[in-house]
Amino acid sequence: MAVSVQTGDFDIAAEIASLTAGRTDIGAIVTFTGICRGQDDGRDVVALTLETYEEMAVAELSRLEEDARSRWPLQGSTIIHRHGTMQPGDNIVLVICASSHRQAAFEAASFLMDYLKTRAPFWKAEEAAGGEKRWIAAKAEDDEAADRW
Amino acid sequence: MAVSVQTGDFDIAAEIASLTAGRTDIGAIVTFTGICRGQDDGRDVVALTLETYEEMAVAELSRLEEDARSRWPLQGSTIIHRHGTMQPGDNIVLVICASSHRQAAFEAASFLMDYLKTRAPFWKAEEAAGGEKRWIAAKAEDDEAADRW
Amino acid sequence: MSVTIKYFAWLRERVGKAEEDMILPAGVNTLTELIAHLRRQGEEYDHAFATDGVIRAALDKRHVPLDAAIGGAREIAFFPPMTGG
Amino acid sequence: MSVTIKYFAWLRERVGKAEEDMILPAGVNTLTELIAHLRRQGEEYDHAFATDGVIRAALDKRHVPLDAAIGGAREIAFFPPMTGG
Repeated sequence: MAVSVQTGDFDIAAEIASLTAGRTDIGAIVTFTGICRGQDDGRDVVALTLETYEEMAVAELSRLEEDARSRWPLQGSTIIHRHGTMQPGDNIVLVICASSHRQAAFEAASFLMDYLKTRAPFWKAEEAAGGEKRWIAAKAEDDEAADRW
Repeated sequence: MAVSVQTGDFDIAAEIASLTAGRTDIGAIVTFTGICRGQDDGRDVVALTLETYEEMAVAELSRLEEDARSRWPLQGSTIIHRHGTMQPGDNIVLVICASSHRQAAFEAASFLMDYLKTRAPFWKAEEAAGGEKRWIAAKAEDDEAADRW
Repeated sequence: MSVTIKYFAWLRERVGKAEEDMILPAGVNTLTELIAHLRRQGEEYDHAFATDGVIRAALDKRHVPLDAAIGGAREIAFFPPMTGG
Repeated sequence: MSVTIKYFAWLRERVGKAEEDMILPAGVNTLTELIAHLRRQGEEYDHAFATDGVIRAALDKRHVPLDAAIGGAREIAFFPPMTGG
């Protein structure tokens, strides 16, 4: 039950530890980490800038988390989304779902990522090797992925 | 591309780092961690002992990993399964799948866990609070989960 | 009634500002009507909102369709489809 | 031909040993035939293998059905359904 929109990096091990500390009822933890890639559609990317509508992002991610927790029996969840400028290899987003059973943890994490992609107010601008900057277009496949839930 | 059957604990952050070191083509990492629970079917569990057929476990996990890599475009994967005696809260199993895209990473990790449950030669014996030890029965739902792939 | 209008990503770049305060004129009840009003305020607005069917909106930090009534909302946001994650 | 037979989990406990070497008698060509042969070796074996339809097997570290021919396998393993993960 934690949502954070931040410029700094995150520490997966620390985030898992804070979900599990002192508990023995969690049987399954699924994490998803989204990472900035150095190539996109065949172009070399030197930097990625994420713009956000921060107050809404926090509100929307919290609503998504509540939604996930109403659909699956989760014992804990964490969503961290970074904004600002990142280099290839840098972490962008972290989702963690903890449950007694693996299927719930897998499905909830996958659901959160699908919904986050289409509903959380973040916009990516890629800077190519030549210095050209372009806003990344939304993908139809992301809408379809969210529609399956 | 790493499989380990071991008695010691694992370090998720270190395992992720070793998959991603020096690479900028990975966009998505999914991890699954299975943890020893303190309650099972309403009974209090004080310890869990995992027996293994170690040489076959390594061979079978390697075959499962190859299978996953033939079905999904993975840039890396790790499977670590512990054996020996564990307490509630202890890690049991770790699966990591790295891919350019999230769907492949989610599906491959879920596939590996489903298959691992029904094919990797490990057997769990639970020790209840009163000292009674019992072998855990295989679950029909695990066979069904593996059958969906 | 004064509202704050926020713009994000390429919409912000085209409009040339991140936000502005505005007294909604009479006759502007929905976001579609607000967009029509904005497009008459200058070429930069007209260009920013020219891509029909792409613009998304939020009222007080909640997604809403463009035909939503603005009602008593204090903060209106316009932005392109989201590309986070 | 001498083979090593391994037992795991409650099968190991019931048989009372983790492994044994054995010269396969004439007429034992499949795992089903081997099980029938083992069950005649004593009550502990008979009890261990009594739960029909549950026992799994591997030949040289690969899963095989019980009607599989043993062929030239050097290592035979019997065990209950797996419960790892």
